[in-house]
Amino acid sequence: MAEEERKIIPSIIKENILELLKEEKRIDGRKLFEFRKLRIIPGPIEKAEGSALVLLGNTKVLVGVKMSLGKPFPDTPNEGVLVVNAEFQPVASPYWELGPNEYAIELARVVDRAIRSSGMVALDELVIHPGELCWVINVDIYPIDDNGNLIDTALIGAVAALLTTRVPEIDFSSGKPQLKREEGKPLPIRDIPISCTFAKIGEQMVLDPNKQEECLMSARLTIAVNSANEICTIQKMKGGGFTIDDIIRAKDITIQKAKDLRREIQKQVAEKARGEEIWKEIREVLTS
Amino acid sequence: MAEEERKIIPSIIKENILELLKEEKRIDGRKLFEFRKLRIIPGPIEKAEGSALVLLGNTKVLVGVKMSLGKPFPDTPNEGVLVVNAEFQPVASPYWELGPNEYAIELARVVDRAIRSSGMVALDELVIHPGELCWVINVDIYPIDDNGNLIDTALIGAVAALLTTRVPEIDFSSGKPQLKREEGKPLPIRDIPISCTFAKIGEQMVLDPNKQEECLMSARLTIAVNSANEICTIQKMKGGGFTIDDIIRAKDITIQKAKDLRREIQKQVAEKARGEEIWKEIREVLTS
Amino acid sequence: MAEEERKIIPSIIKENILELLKEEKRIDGRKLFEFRKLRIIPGPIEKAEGSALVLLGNTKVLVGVKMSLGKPFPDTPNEGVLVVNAEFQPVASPYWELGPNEYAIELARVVDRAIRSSGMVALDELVIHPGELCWVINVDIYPIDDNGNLIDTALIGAVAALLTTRVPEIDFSSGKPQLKREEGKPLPIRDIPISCTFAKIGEQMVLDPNKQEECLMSARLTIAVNSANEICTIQKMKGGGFTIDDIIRAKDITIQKAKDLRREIQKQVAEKARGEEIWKEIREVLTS
Amino acid sequence: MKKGEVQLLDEQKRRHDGRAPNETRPISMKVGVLDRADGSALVEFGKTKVLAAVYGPREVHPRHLALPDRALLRVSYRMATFSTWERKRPTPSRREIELSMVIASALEPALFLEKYPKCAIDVFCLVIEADGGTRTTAINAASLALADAGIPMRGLVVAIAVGRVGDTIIVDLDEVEDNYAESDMPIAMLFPQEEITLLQMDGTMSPHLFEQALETARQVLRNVYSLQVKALKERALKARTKVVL
Amino acid sequence: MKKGEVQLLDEQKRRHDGRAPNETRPISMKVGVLDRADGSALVEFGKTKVLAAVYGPREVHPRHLALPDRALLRVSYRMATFSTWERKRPTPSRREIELSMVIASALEPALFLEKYPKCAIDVFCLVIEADGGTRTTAINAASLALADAGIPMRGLVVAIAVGRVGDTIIVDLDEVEDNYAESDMPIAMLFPQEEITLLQMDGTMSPHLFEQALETARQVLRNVYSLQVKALKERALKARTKVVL
Amino acid sequence: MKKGEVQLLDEQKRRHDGRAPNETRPISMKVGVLDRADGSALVEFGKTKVLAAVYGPREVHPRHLALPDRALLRVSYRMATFSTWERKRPTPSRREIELSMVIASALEPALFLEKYPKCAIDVFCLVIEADGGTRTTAINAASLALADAGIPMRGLVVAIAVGRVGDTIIVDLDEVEDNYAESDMPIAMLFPQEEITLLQMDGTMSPHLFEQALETARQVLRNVYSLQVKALKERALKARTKVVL
Repeated sequence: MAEEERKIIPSIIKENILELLKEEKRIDGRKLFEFRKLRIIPGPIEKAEGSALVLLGNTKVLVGVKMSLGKPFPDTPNEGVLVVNAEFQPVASPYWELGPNEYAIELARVVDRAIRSSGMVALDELVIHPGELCWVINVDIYPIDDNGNLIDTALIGAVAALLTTRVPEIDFSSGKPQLKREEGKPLPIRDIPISCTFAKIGEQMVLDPNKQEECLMSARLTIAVNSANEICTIQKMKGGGFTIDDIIRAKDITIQKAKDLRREIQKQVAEKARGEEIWKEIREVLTS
Repeated sequence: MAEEERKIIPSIIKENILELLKEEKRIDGRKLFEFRKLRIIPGPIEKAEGSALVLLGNTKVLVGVKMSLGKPFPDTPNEGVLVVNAEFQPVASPYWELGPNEYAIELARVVDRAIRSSGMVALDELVIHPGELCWVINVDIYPIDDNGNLIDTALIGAVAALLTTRVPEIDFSSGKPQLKREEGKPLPIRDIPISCTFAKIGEQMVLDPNKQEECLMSARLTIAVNSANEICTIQKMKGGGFTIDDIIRAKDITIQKAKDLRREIQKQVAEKARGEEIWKEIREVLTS
Repeated sequence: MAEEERKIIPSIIKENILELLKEEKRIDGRKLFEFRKLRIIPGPIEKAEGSALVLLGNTKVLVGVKMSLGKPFPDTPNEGVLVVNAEFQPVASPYWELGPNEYAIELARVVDRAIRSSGMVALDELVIHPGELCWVINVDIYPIDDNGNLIDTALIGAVAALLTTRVPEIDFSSGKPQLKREEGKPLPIRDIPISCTFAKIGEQMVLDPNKQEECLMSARLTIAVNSANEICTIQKMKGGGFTIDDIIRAKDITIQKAKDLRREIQKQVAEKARGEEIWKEIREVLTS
Repeated sequence: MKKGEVQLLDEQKRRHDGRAPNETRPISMKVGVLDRADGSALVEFGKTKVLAAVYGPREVHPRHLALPDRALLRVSYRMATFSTWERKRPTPSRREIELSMVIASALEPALFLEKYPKCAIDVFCLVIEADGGTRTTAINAASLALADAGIPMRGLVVAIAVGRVGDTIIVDLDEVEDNYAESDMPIAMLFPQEEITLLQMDGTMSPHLFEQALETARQVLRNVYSLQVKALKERALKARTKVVL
Repeated sequence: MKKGEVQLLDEQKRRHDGRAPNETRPISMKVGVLDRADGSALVEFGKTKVLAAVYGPREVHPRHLALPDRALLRVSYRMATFSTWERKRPTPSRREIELSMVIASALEPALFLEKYPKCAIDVFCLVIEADGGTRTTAINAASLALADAGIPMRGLVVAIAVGRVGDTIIVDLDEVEDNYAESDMPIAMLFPQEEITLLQMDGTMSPHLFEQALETARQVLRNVYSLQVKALKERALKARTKVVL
Repeated sequence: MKKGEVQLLDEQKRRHDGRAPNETRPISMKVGVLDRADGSALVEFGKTKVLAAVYGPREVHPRHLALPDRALLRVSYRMATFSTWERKRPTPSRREIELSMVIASALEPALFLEKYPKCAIDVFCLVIEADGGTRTTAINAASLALADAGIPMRGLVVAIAVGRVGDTIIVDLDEVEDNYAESDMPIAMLFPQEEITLLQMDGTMSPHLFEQALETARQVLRNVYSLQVKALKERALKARTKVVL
């Protein structure tokens, strides 16, 4: 969140939010530890091997996965390569500018760590010739409407896009390996990481902060867990602190929320529409 | 043209230009659809395989062509590579700054399209080993005095430089292919594109606008044609519009002007001086 | 030195410096052509093949040398590659900013020329397969406290780091050449260049200017000599001039100073401490 | 394979996807699709999908870029990395930089920039999927987003590409046609004035066919214009409904 | 080789360099090591060495970056090219950019930024040698350099990494442990408040061990805090000695 | 091939192109060659050709770069991509950045920067063809362009390279000599004061030859100075003629 954005909240709303929080209520009617409504539209981008549009409340993120052939990293000759990148295009927020953005780097690195630490993608199955040729998975995250909590939305988006990803067949006939554009087999998936992001506002903590809450938060904490309920990524940011008790509480809530959220993602991804139907859904969802 | 440059015209001159245009006259005495005087000095740069200094009135552009060996693009394994680039060095204008410039990118891309669409250079004759080794032609455009209509001047410069270009002999004896610096055979040329750039000022259109006219124009239109009088490139720019009739008129004038201009370029390039004589001409031309 | 830095001197100190110089005295008690105290701590960076921390008075520079394998330059197939680079990190000065810095480029290039022109490193002994594989020597200069005369301090640092540099053994067993991390044999050294930097302040010249003197100097002159007392690098900078007599005098002083300074560097490098002792010395030196 | 080497029309002048020469792909236009932008639109021509967001008139940062006598119109056209078969590198290409300028010059005639001195009007176009005609799709999206932002306009800017296969003029080229047709001419017009605000061309076209292409474009653009008007009405209706509720 | 594939603990739970699980490497902290900086420190955890310099509160350039209601805290974390086995390229990596932000967010709770509107406080951390734990070492160095610069602080920010090898929590991981331990959790606390100001984690850890790791970190950080206090006292003593002389 | 390995002087001390050791290449100096620049010059030393343009004194953008007490002198030295046998990449090299600074420091002693506080004087040198001695040719061109711009000057800055082949001092080295001579020493002097404003050296030179080289340079520079004066007179004459007509 850009520094200037902190100022956008009228003080009357600010007071209102703080008052409500004292009674453990939130301005949009949610409970302290309740996510906004999640809607996933899997597979909208035909030219991407995997993709998903995710709406968490009014926060919208589009994620695409491109599969290509490359060289393994020298220190992991027996693994494919996974690269997570986020582009903060100003379509998503009046406070963003064109060009590289350090917040985009942080977002991408946190999503990357959650995917990697959970062992989500079986990278060891994505080597073709050890040390020479492997799959390169580019996960590109484009927020398109920033209404708070981009991290959780982006991780859901990345997870959903990876779940829809197909590994193309390779045609070696010409000497040079070429990708076939027809559908391939699914990407080998071993786990699904789920993150919960908490905002500290005054003495309270809330889950899945909206933009107004982000403007008031003194500190931010993201915890991700794998399906064995092991913690696999943590990221604390912003200029305030947490007590050890805050952290343990956040960890407990994360574990409690993760199971349902993981199931919800799997369900919505499985209900993938086909072709033109996908875009019909998108048009509806974006204008409703 | 940089935005600030619009302001340089004193309003008395502005009024004058507009008044004259109502009577179909121009401030420098030209007719509405008349080019400024063209002077081409071919071959000034000994270390470039091709080069030309072009003066269109007071607008001066220096173009150099460097030939080197490289790899064909994957999608055109049977063609050489042509790269057009423009560098806007501040020698040419008080309004230009060091560093990349979006106007330079536009200029280069329009010149590139005109050369490419006209099929000027026989790129298919410039492959040495299909998919492996080919000629790379770098056409670098350096405006040195911006007095208006850089596009037409730059295209003439690029065309003239390509017409003077020699393809060096290759020495394969050392295993690695090396270029010999002696004169080689001419670059295979199939056509010569000619562009005409029009400025819309008030309700009038003029050909080959000078700098003062550029400062007043609401819109700019460039049309290029090949020697079969087919249109091969169009580019409209600046914040105003054209009627369909404007466009058709501009197309007709372009076809009418192109033949003479093409002949003039060929004539001046053919009259290439030798060695020290070239620079004697340049000194004269630049100080007269 | 950044332009704004000129202003940091209170005018009373400025007057004082100028008055003293008239009597051939300096504000820190030195003679006109006297270096500040030199302290070299060789070998502090275990992961670098060579390194040195150098203090010239309060000016502190850290230099590291990394050895890696690469390709010779096409025009010198029988030589290793030497690359000198300087990073101006803002730890060293309140007037430096993050990012590329033209003063850092100048510093690196002068140090590079002195090392190269003196023939210090036997680059011809650092080729493994001519034209194919050679040693690449990266000399990276990090000023950490800029109290004047970075050039001489950096050259001493680079020389000392190169004198401590070990060439690792290469393990060809895996097909791909790999470096062994154990100590190797010393880098082949043929000479040691020494530079003297002079500041012109008013009509006087002083050797090894401190920061206050640099703020008052109108011009700067660096002369480097090899061990045969041949001049091997000169660099004049800043907006004033020198008379021919100034230059000849500076040359004579450089030759006179170089011998002792070269011996001093060799002596201090030879007295290299081991392991933990090195850092004990550094802690002492930095806090005394 | 090069221009002209693929058969793009069959004997019945049907195109490779079954369209008639002057038939566009299915077009969808949705206005007001984003929450944070002042104005926004999602426009689709077949598989080509572009999202546009508009901000402004607003303050210019850094200040010295502001113009004393009118608003600064800043346009960016960018392709998502996954919008093409080969992943696009995220750093803007020379093509993206040029098209940003060209699109700005297509939109400017519709705006009263002189009414907002020292301000900026910012238009961001993001190509989500690219299947030919991305710049014209972006112009349609930008025009709608500007209107959605409530910025006063002289008219709407409507765009389409026309091209040539042999002697036949085709409209709304898709990616295959973009690559193999003998020419490609994107064109934008301000409506209802029917003033040309963008015109580019690649490939070759005879003077005669060129005039025919301009006329064909004008006919098609009139339809596209009515789609823009319809999309804005839908949006207004929905907005009113929301207010009533 | 991957996480978990190297034996990091022997049967006696000794680590590869002989340390006990909850034992840090030798720590050295020196304050006031640079002349031009307003505050500076050199902190070493074993072979990991970080130099920090602080400037400010001072004017912000360019001016438009200044905040009207508080100081701008700018932190840079950079690794020297020769600090690693493979030479690091001097252009900042994405990792360096992220860690600069994370370190800023670790230091900020200690500062009264609201007292210095329109100013900047600049913290520069240079990793001289990297052998694991560079971000936590940098935070310790930055905390001391801020105090050395005389900038009023709510407390000191103290940092350490804890990690997991099997079911054992280890503290202050070196490079080998960084690479092969099952998890790595850098943590910073503001002392004496014991508020967590940085927390990150890679790898995996069960909820139970996680709580144990937090508690272990707290114990170790109390010691590191006392070392920071001692280093500042040493510095004050020396400064006073200098004045007296 | 390396320094010293090519025979650059024959038995009669003739150079590879037939010149005597202290003979320059043919020199041409033309002033006022560009229309838009405030001052301009084209200077040629043999095949080395440099164009210089000067603007100012003028306003500084961005404003915060302006100096309160004097003009900012900004110099850029750039080589055209086609000026060398191998195409030069257009991004400025480290060499170009250093030489821009060095040339600025050669020109500054000729200028009264203190007379134009808060202004900029901008000097742009473009090497059109490079055949040795580009920085000295650029300085001659810049000096003339400054004078042509009507900027008050203490004198003219005149430049030449001298070098060593064995024990012989040669002047105005061309590219071959640049590559193979044992040393290369570009030098600039302010005339008529004969103050040295640029001095650099590569290669090796004994102290004795060094003094001889300085003296040789001084003699040659006196001639080059007279050529600069002549070029300015020619320009003045032409300007006057134009006015009369």
